Amino acid sequence: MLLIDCPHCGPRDEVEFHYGGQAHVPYPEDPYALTDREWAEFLFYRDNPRGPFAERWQHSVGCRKWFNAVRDTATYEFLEVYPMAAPAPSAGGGLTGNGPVGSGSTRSGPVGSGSAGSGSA
Amino acid sequence: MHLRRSPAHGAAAEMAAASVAGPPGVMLREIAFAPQLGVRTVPGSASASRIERALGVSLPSSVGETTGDPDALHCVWISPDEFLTIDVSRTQEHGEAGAVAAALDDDRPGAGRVPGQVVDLSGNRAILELTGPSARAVLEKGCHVDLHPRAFPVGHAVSTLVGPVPMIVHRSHGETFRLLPRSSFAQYTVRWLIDAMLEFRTIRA
Amino acid sequence: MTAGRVGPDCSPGHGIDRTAPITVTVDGRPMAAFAGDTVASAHIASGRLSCGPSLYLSRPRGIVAAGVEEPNALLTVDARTPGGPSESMLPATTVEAVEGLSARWLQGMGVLDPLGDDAYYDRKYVHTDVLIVGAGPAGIAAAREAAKTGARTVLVDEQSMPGGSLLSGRGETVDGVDAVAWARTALERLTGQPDFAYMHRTTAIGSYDANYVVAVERRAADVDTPAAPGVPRERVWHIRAKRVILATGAHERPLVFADNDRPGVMLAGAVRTYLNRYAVAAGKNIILATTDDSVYGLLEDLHSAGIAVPLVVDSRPEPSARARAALEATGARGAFGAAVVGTSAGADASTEVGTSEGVGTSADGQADAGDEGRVTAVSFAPVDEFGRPSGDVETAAADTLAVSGGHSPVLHLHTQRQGRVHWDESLAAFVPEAPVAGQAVVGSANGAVSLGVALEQGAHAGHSAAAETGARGPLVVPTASAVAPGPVRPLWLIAAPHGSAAPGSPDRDGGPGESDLGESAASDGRSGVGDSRDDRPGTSDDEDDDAAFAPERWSTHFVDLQRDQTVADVLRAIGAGMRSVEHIKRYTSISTAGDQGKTSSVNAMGVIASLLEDADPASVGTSTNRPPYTPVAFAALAGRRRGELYEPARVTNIHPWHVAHGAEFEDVGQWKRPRYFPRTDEDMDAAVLRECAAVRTTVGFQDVSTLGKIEIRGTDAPEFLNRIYTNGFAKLPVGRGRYGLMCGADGMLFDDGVTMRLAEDRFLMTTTTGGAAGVLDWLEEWHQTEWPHMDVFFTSVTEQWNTIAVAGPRSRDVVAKIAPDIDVSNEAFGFMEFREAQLSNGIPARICRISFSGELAFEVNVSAFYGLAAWELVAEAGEEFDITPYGTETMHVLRAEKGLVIIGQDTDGTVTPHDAGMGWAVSRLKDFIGKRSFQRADTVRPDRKHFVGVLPVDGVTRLDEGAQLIAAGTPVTPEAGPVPMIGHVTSSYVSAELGRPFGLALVENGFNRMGEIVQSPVDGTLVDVEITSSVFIDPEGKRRDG
Amino acid sequence: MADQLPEHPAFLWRNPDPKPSYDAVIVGGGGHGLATAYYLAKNHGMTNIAILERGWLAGGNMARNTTIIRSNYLWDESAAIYEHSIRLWEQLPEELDYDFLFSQRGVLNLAHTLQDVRESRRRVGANQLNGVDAEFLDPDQVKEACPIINVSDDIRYPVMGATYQPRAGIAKHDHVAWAFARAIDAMGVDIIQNCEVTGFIKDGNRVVGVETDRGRIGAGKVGLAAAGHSSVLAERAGLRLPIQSRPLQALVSELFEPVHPTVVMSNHVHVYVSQAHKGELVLGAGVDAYNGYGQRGGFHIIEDQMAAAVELFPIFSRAHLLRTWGGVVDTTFDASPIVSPTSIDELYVNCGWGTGGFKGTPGAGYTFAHTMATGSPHPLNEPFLLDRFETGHLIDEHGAAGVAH
Ligand SMILES: Cc1cc2nc3c(=O)[nH]c(=O)nc-3n(C[C@H](O)[C@H](O)[C@H](O)COP(=O)(O)OP(=O)(O)OC[C@H]3O[C@@H](n4cnc5c(N)ncnc54)[C@H](O)[C@@H]3O)c2cc1C
Ligand SMILES: NC(=O)c1ccc[n+]([C@@H]2O[C@H](COP(=O)([O-])OP(=O)(O)OC[C@H]3O[C@@H](n4cnc5c(N)ncnc54)[C@H](O)[C@@H]3O)[C@@H](O)[C@H]2O)c1
Ligand SMILES: Cc1cc2nc3c(=O)[nH]c(=O)nc-3n(C[C@H](O)[C@H](O)[C@H](O)COP(=O)(O)O)c2cc1C
Ligand SMILES: [Zn+2]
Repeated sequence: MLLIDCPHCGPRDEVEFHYGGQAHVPYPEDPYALTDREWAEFLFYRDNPRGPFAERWQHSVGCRKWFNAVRDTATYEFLEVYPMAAPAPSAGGGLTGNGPVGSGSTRSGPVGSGSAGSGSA
Repeated sequence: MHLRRSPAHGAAAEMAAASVAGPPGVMLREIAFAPQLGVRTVPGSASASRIERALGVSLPSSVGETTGDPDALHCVWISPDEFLTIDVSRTQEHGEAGAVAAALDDDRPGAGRVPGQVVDLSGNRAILELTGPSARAVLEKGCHVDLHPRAFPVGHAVSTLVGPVPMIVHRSHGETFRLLPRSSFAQYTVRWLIDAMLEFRTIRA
Repeated sequence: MTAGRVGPDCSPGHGIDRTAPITVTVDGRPMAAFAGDTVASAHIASGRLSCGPSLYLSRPRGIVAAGVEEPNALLTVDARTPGGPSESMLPATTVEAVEGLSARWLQGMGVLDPLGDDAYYDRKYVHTDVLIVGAGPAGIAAAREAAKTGARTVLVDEQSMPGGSLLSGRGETVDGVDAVAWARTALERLTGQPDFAYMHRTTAIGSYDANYVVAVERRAADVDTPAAPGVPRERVWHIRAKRVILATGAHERPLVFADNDRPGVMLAGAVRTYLNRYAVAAGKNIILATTDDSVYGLLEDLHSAGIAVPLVVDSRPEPSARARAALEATGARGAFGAAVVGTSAGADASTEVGTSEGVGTSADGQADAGDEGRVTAVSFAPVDEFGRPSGDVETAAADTLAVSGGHSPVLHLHTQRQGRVHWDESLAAFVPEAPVAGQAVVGSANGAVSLGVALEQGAHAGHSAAAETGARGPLVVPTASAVAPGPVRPLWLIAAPHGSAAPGSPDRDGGPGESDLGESAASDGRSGVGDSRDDRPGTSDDEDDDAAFAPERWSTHFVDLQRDQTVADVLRAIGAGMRSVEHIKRYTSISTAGDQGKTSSVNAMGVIASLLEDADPASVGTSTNRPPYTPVAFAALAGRRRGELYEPARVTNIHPWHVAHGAEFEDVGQWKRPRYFPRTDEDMDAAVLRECAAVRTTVGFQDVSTLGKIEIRGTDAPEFLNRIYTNGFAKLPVGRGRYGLMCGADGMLFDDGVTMRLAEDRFLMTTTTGGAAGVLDWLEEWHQTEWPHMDVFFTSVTEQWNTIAVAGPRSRDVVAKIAPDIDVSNEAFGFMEFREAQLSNGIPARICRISFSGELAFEVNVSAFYGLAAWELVAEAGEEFDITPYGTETMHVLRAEKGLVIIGQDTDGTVTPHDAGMGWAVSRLKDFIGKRSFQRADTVRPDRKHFVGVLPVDGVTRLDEGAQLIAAGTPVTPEAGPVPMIGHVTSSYVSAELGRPFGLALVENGFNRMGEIVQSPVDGTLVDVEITSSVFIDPEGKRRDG
Repeated sequence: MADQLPEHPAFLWRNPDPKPSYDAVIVGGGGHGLATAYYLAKNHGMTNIAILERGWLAGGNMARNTTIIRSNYLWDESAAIYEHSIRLWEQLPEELDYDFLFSQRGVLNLAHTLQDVRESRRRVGANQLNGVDAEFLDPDQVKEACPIINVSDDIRYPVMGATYQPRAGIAKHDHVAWAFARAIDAMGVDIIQNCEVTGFIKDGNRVVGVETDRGRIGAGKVGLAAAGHSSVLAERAGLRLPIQSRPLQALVSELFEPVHPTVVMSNHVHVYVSQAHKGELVLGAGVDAYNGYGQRGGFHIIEDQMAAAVELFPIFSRAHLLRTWGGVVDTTFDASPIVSPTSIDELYVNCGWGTGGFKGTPGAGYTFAHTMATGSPHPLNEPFLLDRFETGHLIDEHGAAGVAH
């Protein structure tokens, strides 16, 4: 049960939140200027690092606000939590990989916002 | 009046029967038909001050905070731009949101329309009241938020989960918690609470 | 002196109440016990040690331990309440004895009771400043220091009473008073404090991120009393702590020698616990075997209880000061630099030696019926500097062999949080490398071997933990007489006394070491199978070695008693090529049983290291501790999530009416929606036909309150909706509504609904029932994360309104009656318009002209308080038109006749608006979410699956929803390879209006197949199906206006 | 007295040091890497190959999965590859001469809502036409197939039916890995453990070797079969994959005498369960919500799973939870795998099997070996290339994979 420090409500248990995948992935300025490959990148390709990862969370049963966090995907430790509008912290180094870094204008692909269902086996 | 049905309507008798008086008591009842307004605005903005003027109560400024009178009109912080006002001293009337909403649409010269939203939500959430020395213990069976008086003093309110149900939990008085689930969850919430209260009935017996 | 219960003069009996005698029964044999006993202590008190035989080898086994680490003694405890379930796989050492309890020994495998479990279980979420796990001296000292500062403090301990290892000892003092009394008093004092809680019988089973500890509390000693209603049998605590202190103690390890599994071979600490806590002597003639100083307290205690201890076998070459003193005081013989090399059982052995009659052997020397195979004699021999037996083997009679192979700190909760451990050579134990952030590990768990150090560590940790949460108080460290512990000399593997070399000795050439493997691999990287087979231990050119590693010589050296695995099994795994402890664990199953290796895992590492000639157990790697620390019943974890509380059922305010009128319900998301309203003797088909006919010919009404409703306000609201919906909303006139489609960014349909414009800057959006929450989230997500500058707010009003659909040719009459103020004529009240109205009974309402059936229809929205009253009003007003309530099934049929999609039924996340035949609702002019995806190669394919109608040609067959479709003439021979499918039926009904079954389908290139006959395999035959338009009735839409 | 599992062979594999170069290197010694090596050797005659495994062999998801094997997938492309896989499973015990306890005890996928029923019937229909054994059972038939299921209709989500695939079942995961390992070792493949690939050596756009923590190893071809870690590896080659790695948990009970004759899966209440050969109940549940490589997840997921298990199987009430653990699963947007060449020459990926790749082990190995050996996909994995994300021709198996629409 992660403890997630909502920038508005303070630390709350993971069950109150909704995960939104990689942060800082803006909706393309002009989708029609993109090749199918580039559009596919926007839709389906997200960074997936082992280590610090800038990602989006929504405090879904609390204030319903989206915010960003840098979390270590190996240790699960939250390194930073910051509002949607703030730029990616430099602290994480290569944390956003080759994803486009926007000015707080972010967008998750369907992967990020897909609900976690049951394992299938 | 007889036309109205509150969300926990059918459960009143069960709630009364499940209630336990005296230490380690806990009682459950519904507060029916209280007017509730959903308010969307950013405190400090022109919209907010118009709303505050129209409401007659200021908007809380941070998580947990409530303003106003818990026994009459009060306002719960939900998010930096979302609030819920509740007046437990009255019964909702038609057009409940009208006057306050109108403040946003003010078309008098020099006023003008401002952003924001005010909506009548009186039927949207049930208001259940859990009272007594064991009220906190009952809620702790499903509430992830710290309810210790140091962390959750009188007047504190948050949106969280109780069991599987999202709701607002408001400590209106020392041993009194108001629970505001969406109306469709009222029946389940009542069942859940009655079940959680069973232990205290047993202890007394 | 007899084995069994001893008197108060011989034992403090810290844990039992001699004034409260009870009787428990095991395998039908009644045993006298006292309150405070466990079934294990009662069993030993009754003169026996034996439990069920071993899992696979059926070897006789006895009780080994006195706590959760017990590997052998597993019970099924019979139901305590009539009709209740039994519970299996409970260690006898943890089952508290209560009056009337009846249990049976198991052979390592449980039996599930088919009765299920009606007992009550629940859960608590609590927060604390400081959580301390373990109420031994270290934990109590920590709790004292933390609690006195006023910091919120919780102390949990799995045992029924505080004191931890203190209960096993005697004569120790803390701050000058008896240590057990000190523990009790300390807790009594704390218990008065408002923010302190001591929870006994509470096991911390798992430690999770950010100091989230899950603990299971067992309510009472009684494993299954008829609990009063609402009082849980077990309660699962979810504890979020600012600071965690682990004072979980240590588990003693057995020794690995031949026949080390006989009944009577017990952990020395357990023998001591039975003696001092339960006043039970495990035997009459007890030999001790050890690798450190820890058994000498036991020696003294046994001696003063009058129990014979002829011999202590100690691996260390020289007696420590402690050992010397104890041996002198008790007169026991000390064999130093020696190890036990085997045990034997039976009359022959017991005749050999013996000042005393063996216990478990009756006076005539015959084994007691209950204790077959019990130890009667112990063989021991000197060991050389490598731990190999090297000298004459001596044999001594004993009925009990109390062994101590060292202590393993209990670090499960530490490592579950990825806390590191390292091998401490001087302790021969894994100890924490450093505590996890926000935690401390103290006492034996942290390698403290003396009471004084444990107290000191505990007190300091409690003090600083509180201080770190902002609570301060003076630090007081309890004192105890300090005894400097002597050295430790671990023994991992003790060869049987055949006079041959022990494994692991460095002077042995060609052994199975890693270095040899490295060499052979390096010299010939592609060495064949044959070569590496030689790397197996036991195969080398040294004949002695061969013999030394012959598996049969190691087949009674048990490493894991519960899984019946021996050194021979480990040898075999290594021989197979396995080097990692993880592989050997899985090959042998060592440490995977109910005890999860509490007594076996470090020994297994030691054995592996010895066989591989590694220096210490750490070099073979540790295996992972996983929650739970001790097993937990599924039902306890399910808690109150059973039956009607399993998951919320959401209902509308009108629900009671539906129930009263016999509705059958359908689950839609969490909602309960009426599916149909059968009359007496009607089945679903009949009811639905009747309901459909009512709507098509007169009037019906449905509770559609569950549809999502979102109120939207803002100057940018029109533009926002334009981006969200595939069709345009900016130009929608005030006072009107429009049907809209939503797609994901991938261009696939995910929701639909009608949105009405209430004012220039206000809209009311409706969504599907199941999609309501998702759509609100979708709007918020795009607004907050992508377009925060837009002036628009969203508020869910789903539950603020109850909505009643009134549909059918006579719906206008009904609405006219209930809303006399408004002109409901077609001219005055157009399709997709709405009116504010007051109902005839005074209820304010908003009435819309919306149709999901193709018929003239209205939706009446009232504030939820009035939902039921409005519904009853409609019912009453409609009576003269024979108004009929209908459910979702009828609604589905009606809309299907009109060819309207149900998102999620007729679509599956792979359907675009064009595929669904709704290209008309896709704007060419503006951009919207998903539009770009329509340009992808796969979405521009002309032969995608299209939404069409299907009519079974025979006019009578109703296809299954989900039925597949194939082109006519396709041979159906799946044996010969996949049969190409062209689509499937998404919806299928019998239509009252059409007088026949019909359906909807997604069919490859369907729009270009109109009139084509395709086939559907139904129960082994092929049914001809015609592809048609999806609109079956009133294609011109004339009925809509009545 | 309980029966012990069949004894393992006395010899499994060598522990060689890496050679300077191989014709092909497979990164990842899980089931898929092992099976790939096997079919490279068996079908394509390539034996001068190595498997590089950073930890202990098959210690990743292969060690952690609930071992369910079935092929009753919805779409033709999936049914084809998974059914091929089952057919390989059916012959492997003999072919590998290893009794890895492949037990075709059948799998029930429960339906709890009307929509579940529709989807189940759709899937059964498709399966039958695709040559996959499948039938739809009503609640009484469900009860017959698995008598311990609660099919009463007064529970919150009553069982409304189920799909049943009789040829589906389970196998003992570790033994499967060891069976492959023994076979490839005997064929001369080097299994190199404790050897982490840290980078790729390229000549222009062609991969020619890998960097490892045990030095550089040359390779004519490199195949990634690193499951949960594919993205991390691919990034080192400058390649981005449409994969998100998530924790998936599972658990076992203590040993109990056999009560559960088949395999039961319920997507709706999120639990699946079988009883393994030794006697432990093996249960799996939902994926944790966030990306994570920690091989662990939250306890609330376990509790949800326990609640669902007890609702469906009252007999499990007093079964004891013995151990919980997690793996790292590589999820894709359409819940279908990727078995594909990449934009880098001679670098191939096999990933995205998510929560269901154990059953695909032989099928993945078979097709991936073909792809690596020939440079182009086998018809069975043709639909599972990376380009589908570009064209939009996804194979959306969320229904079958368990994410409800
Ligand atoms: C809890 C759980 C339950 C599951 N249940 C089922 C089920 O019932 N049925 C089913 O079909 N599937 C199931 N799965 C999915 C299945 O386990 C996986 O899809 C499958 O195991 C993946 O293939 P693999 O065996 O090759 O992966 P893995 O065993 O994970 O192999 C990948 C290997 O790559 C190694 N590696 C990673 N990085 C490097 C590097 N840099 N260098 C060298 N080596 C590296 C890893 O150490 C690992 O050993 C389940 C998964 C989990 C976690
Ligand atoms: N090597 C040795 O010589 C040796 C060995 C053992 C004990 N000791 C002595 O033992 C004492 C150590 O005291 P201590 O306080 O560190 O340990 P302790 O063993 O006295 O107390 C630990 C307590 O924690 C409980 N516990 C363990 N795990 C738990 C869990 N997950 N949940 C709930 N309860 C749990 C145990 O049941 C026990 O009551 C000292 O006096 C020391 O000298 C010495
Ligand atoms: C099908 C299956 C059955 C298992 N049975 C047991 C078992 O009986 N006892 C046990 O301790 N672990 C069992 N495990 C779990 C493993 O011990 C271990 O937790 C898993 O391989 C993950 O490794 P880790 O926990 O060491 O990270 C089983 C795992 C699987 C996949
Ligand atoms: Zn918040």
